[in-house]
Amino acid sequence: MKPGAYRSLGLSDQEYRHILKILKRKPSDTELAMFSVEWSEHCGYPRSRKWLKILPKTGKYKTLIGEDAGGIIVDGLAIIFKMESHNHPSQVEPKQGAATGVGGIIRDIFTAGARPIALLDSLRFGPLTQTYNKYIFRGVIEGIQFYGNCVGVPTVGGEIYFDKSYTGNCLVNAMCIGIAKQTELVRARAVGLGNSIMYVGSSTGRDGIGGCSILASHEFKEGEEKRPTVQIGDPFTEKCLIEATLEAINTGYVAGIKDMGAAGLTCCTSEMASAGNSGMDVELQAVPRREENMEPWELMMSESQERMLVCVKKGKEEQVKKIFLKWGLCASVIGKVTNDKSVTIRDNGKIVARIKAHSLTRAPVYDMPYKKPAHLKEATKFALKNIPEPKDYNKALLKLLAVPSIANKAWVYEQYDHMVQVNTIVLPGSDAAVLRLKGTDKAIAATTDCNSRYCFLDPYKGAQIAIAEAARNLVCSGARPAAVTDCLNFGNPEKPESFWYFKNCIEGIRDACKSFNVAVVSGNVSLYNESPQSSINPTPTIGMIGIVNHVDRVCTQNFKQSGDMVILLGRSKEELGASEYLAEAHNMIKGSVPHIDLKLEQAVQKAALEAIEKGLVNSAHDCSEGGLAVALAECCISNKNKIIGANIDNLDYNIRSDALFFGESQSRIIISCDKASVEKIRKIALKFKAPFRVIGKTGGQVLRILNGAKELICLPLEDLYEEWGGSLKRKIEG
Amino acid sequence: MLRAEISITLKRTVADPQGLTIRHALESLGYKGLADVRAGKLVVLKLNSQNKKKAQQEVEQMCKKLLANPIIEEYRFKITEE
Amino acid sequence: MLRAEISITLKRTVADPQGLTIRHALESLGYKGLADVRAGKLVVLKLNSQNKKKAQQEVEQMCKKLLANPIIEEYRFKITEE
Amino acid sequence: MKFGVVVFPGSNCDKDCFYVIKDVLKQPVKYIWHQDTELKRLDCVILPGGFSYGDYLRTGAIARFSPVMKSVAAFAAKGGTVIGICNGFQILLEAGLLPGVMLRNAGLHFICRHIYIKAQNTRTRFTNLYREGQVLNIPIAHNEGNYYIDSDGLKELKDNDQVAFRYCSAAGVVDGSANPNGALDNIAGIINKKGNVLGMMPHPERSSETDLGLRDGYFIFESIVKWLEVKR
Ligand SMILES: Nc1ncnc2c1ncn2[C@@H]1O[C@H](COP(=O)(O)OP(=O)(O)O)[C@@H](O)[C@H]1O
Ligand SMILES: [Mg+2]
Repeated sequence: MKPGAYRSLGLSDQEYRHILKILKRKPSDTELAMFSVEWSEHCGYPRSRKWLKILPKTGKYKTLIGEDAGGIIVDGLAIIFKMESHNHPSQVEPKQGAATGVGGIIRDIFTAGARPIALLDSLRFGPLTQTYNKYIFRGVIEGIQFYGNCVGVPTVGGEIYFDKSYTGNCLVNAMCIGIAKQTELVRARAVGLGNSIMYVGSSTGRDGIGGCSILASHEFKEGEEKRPTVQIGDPFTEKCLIEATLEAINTGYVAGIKDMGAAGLTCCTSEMASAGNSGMDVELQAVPRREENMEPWELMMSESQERMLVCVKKGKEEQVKKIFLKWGLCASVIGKVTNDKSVTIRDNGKIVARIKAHSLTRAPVYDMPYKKPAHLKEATKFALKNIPEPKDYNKALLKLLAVPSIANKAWVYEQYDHMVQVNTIVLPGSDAAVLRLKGTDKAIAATTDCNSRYCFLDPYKGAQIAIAEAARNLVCSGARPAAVTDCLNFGNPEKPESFWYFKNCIEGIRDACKSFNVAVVSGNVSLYNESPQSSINPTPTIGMIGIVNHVDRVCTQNFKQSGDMVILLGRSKEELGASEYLAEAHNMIKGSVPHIDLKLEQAVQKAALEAIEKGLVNSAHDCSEGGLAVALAECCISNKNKIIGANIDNLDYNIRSDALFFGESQSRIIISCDKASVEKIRKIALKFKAPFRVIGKTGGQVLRILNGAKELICLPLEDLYEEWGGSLKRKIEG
Repeated sequence: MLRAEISITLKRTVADPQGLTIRHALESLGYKGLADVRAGKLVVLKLNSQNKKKAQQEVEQMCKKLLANPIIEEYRFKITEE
Repeated sequence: MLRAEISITLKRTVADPQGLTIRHALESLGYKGLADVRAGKLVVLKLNSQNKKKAQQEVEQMCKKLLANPIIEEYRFKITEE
Repeated sequence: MKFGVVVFPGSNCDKDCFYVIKDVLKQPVKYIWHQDTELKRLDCVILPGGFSYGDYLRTGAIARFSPVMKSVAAFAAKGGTVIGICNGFQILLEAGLLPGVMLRNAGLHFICRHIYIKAQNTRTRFTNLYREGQVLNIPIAHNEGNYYIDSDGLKELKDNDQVAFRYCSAAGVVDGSANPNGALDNIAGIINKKGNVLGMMPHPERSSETDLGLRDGYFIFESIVKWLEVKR
């Protein structure tokens, strides 16, 4: 490498001086490369770590915080989960970028010894009106289905939003959930002096060299020259790697194991040694490779996919190796565990790098300056009185149902195998997916949520709402909110304004999690999400899992039968700020976000959950984007084989009808139940002080909504379904 | 009428899992002496045109814009009279 | 070293929706005058061998046995020195 | 009676089939690694769904050369019961144990959802518990389920009553609008001439427990058990 190369590797002059101080000499090419990736935001979190520390690590369930993923313990069963971003690679090569994102997060789960049982994906794109956004959207979906379907892990949920702030910088956040007996878990550590370090999986090529530091830590400009190579995902090899790894762990001969994700060998060697408080001596000649004459630093930086590093108990190498060979994978002992706390990398015996593991993994921590953006003053200025009410509420509702962010997502999730492993009892299309835990009568519910428009206008409240809504979705499925993973997608942290967003979102997550008493067990940070036009909306994606205590008490969102009573738990306020309706009908991203009162939220959720668990509820659906009217429509039509109308004639709040129908007041759940259950549910609501109101009745072939005595909405279910059900397909294929 | 045969393959530096899998399959069928196997895509166009020169440029454009992603793929094409 | 480039395409008698989709995509990008678009597969082999004749027969077999399905696909290949 | 579930590299419904046979059907079952060739003492061999060898090149094209497939062919030739589900069906086609081929879905998308199929021939060891013409609600999950065979082949299938299942509407109408993937003549599953080998695209193992909604697919497995019992 030429002098000053460290800059092109993303290291600052200051960081370079720091490295000289640590080594007390000039770094070799390999050492420089290793520092550059380990200290990049992607691996070392230098700019975000200080703030990640404030997230609660304990909650109502016993937590496990691992090196890669984290999880909770339920009846001796470990539920491991994590979310990770693959934004920049997906923007560069949508299909392979998304595919390798899925592959990476799956490895984070089974590297802990847990069998992956579900995937979710939280996606954000620019508007589909632009051809290039369409191309990225199609490519990303293609990549997720290509990888997820083949690897045999059901993709059971997720979310998709469209907003112009994501034009030129899409977001692809993938979440994976795995389960294991608590006793089967392994750590990503190199322990046991003299134990062997074994490389397993695919061979190494020059894939994505420097991708980790350069790709993930620099704003991506269209047509930028320093374009990194994107990796190709190989779900077939990953599937074999899952089986081989779990089989190997089962032998008890695996002392530690870690997946080679970002920064491949560098990340694995240094982080495993550091976590094990040990050292490692590795010979690069033993690394299986795909290409000729690769430089040592290339081998250390390569991000070739589907590889793991295993710490194997001394003397058991052959037994472990046999398993990987049986599955058609590479397996090669490349080194030993030492006790000198250093990572020593050799090429033909010659030392090419020797660095204290801790100095690599303990990246410098920067205290980034933050400043409230000036534009917020203007953006939050908003007077409802200046907004004309719609003349035709039917039109307004139909239009809102067709908005891609609200419309039916079946076009996407029907391309995902969401049933393999025969655990999915609530399929995509309801508030949260539910998976049974075979051999128990419990089930897991999972969801991802984040309204980035809220976070843009008020990051603290926006993040709290993301947590509240995720919990609400779980409750509507009959689950108790249990624990959180997050994926923090933000713009360039060197801009005080975008760091202000980062800080406030994290504080919002912290406070909301504390009030729900749920821990953040894992997560991931993606900064520098900027397109040539702008930085993205702050997007702290929340992944939350919940526990259903009795499989047969699971609940879904669609009305089940005519003649049921429709109940609204929660309060509707005169709020239109930050709503989808305001953006759609008035082209305004303005106003203050809906008020969120976490006490009220919990009251509503506790009431709904108890009613569901007592078997009193036939359907439950939360109100989110599009407000009450959209939520009611979804209750009517979201099971296309059984659409059921409703007559909502008892809604007299004295607030404007547009706010009542389309406003996004928080902490509201729509329930349907048999007439006979109404009083029981009322009592439960009373007990928790949750606002309760019978607002109508199911049945008929139309959705009819009155405000006071005025009938404002009356639409045939077919029309509702046509707009909502067909919209996405029309906008993509049409 | 012109016929354009476009071959799209992954760049040398990019892993080709499919090619590798095909290679193993061929080897297990007893075919030795394979130095390399790469898989790719083929697109065959028929163009109502006589102007080979113009076709050259058009097909070049098609590859750049739609058929191949220059970040991972490379393409070659051959245009012949029909 | 020999290089075998094998093109595998669907028989005329078999519908090729992929080719059709590519065609529509190209047309929507404004490319007129497409008489036909067919999509296919490409397999490129490198053989450690000088014996072109033997290679011919081997590759022929590979196609018959594994690479193409005679019910729906047809294949052509070209062997060149490297 | 003993079931065997073959495991190819890339199979991903092997565990599901194993689970349903063992815990729902309550019959003895074992895994068969694709390199094993020992099928003795088995009554029924299941080729499960998934992506054997990643479906690279062509679905089932590589798996059919696995050592176990020679034994499966011999097993079938001796009248042994073989069922291929989804990728298993595709492998049976490539191996020539069933006629025809699978093309990519007409819509060029992977499709995962519940669809309806009609039991065409209920006089087989796989379908004897269904009523003639019974409509089953059952999931599909595939990219290549677009069954194709030339006209002579199709005629032969029909003449020999080899079409086991066809895609249809909830009401049992077999037509284009009920065809999810473009399969010729709405064919969702076929048997061989001797009637001891079944290939089908839908997933009966995903439709075998009330926990997961319907269990319309379960009776395929139970039919096999009943048939074997009667035979004894
Ligand atoms: N925003 C976050 N909140 C909580 N934990 C986080 C967050 N970001 C990263 N972590 C944790 O830091 C560790 C390293 O994260 P990461 O580098 O993304 O994992 P990996 O090494 O698999 O890429 C993991 O345990 C991860 O869960
Ligand atoms: Mg990772």
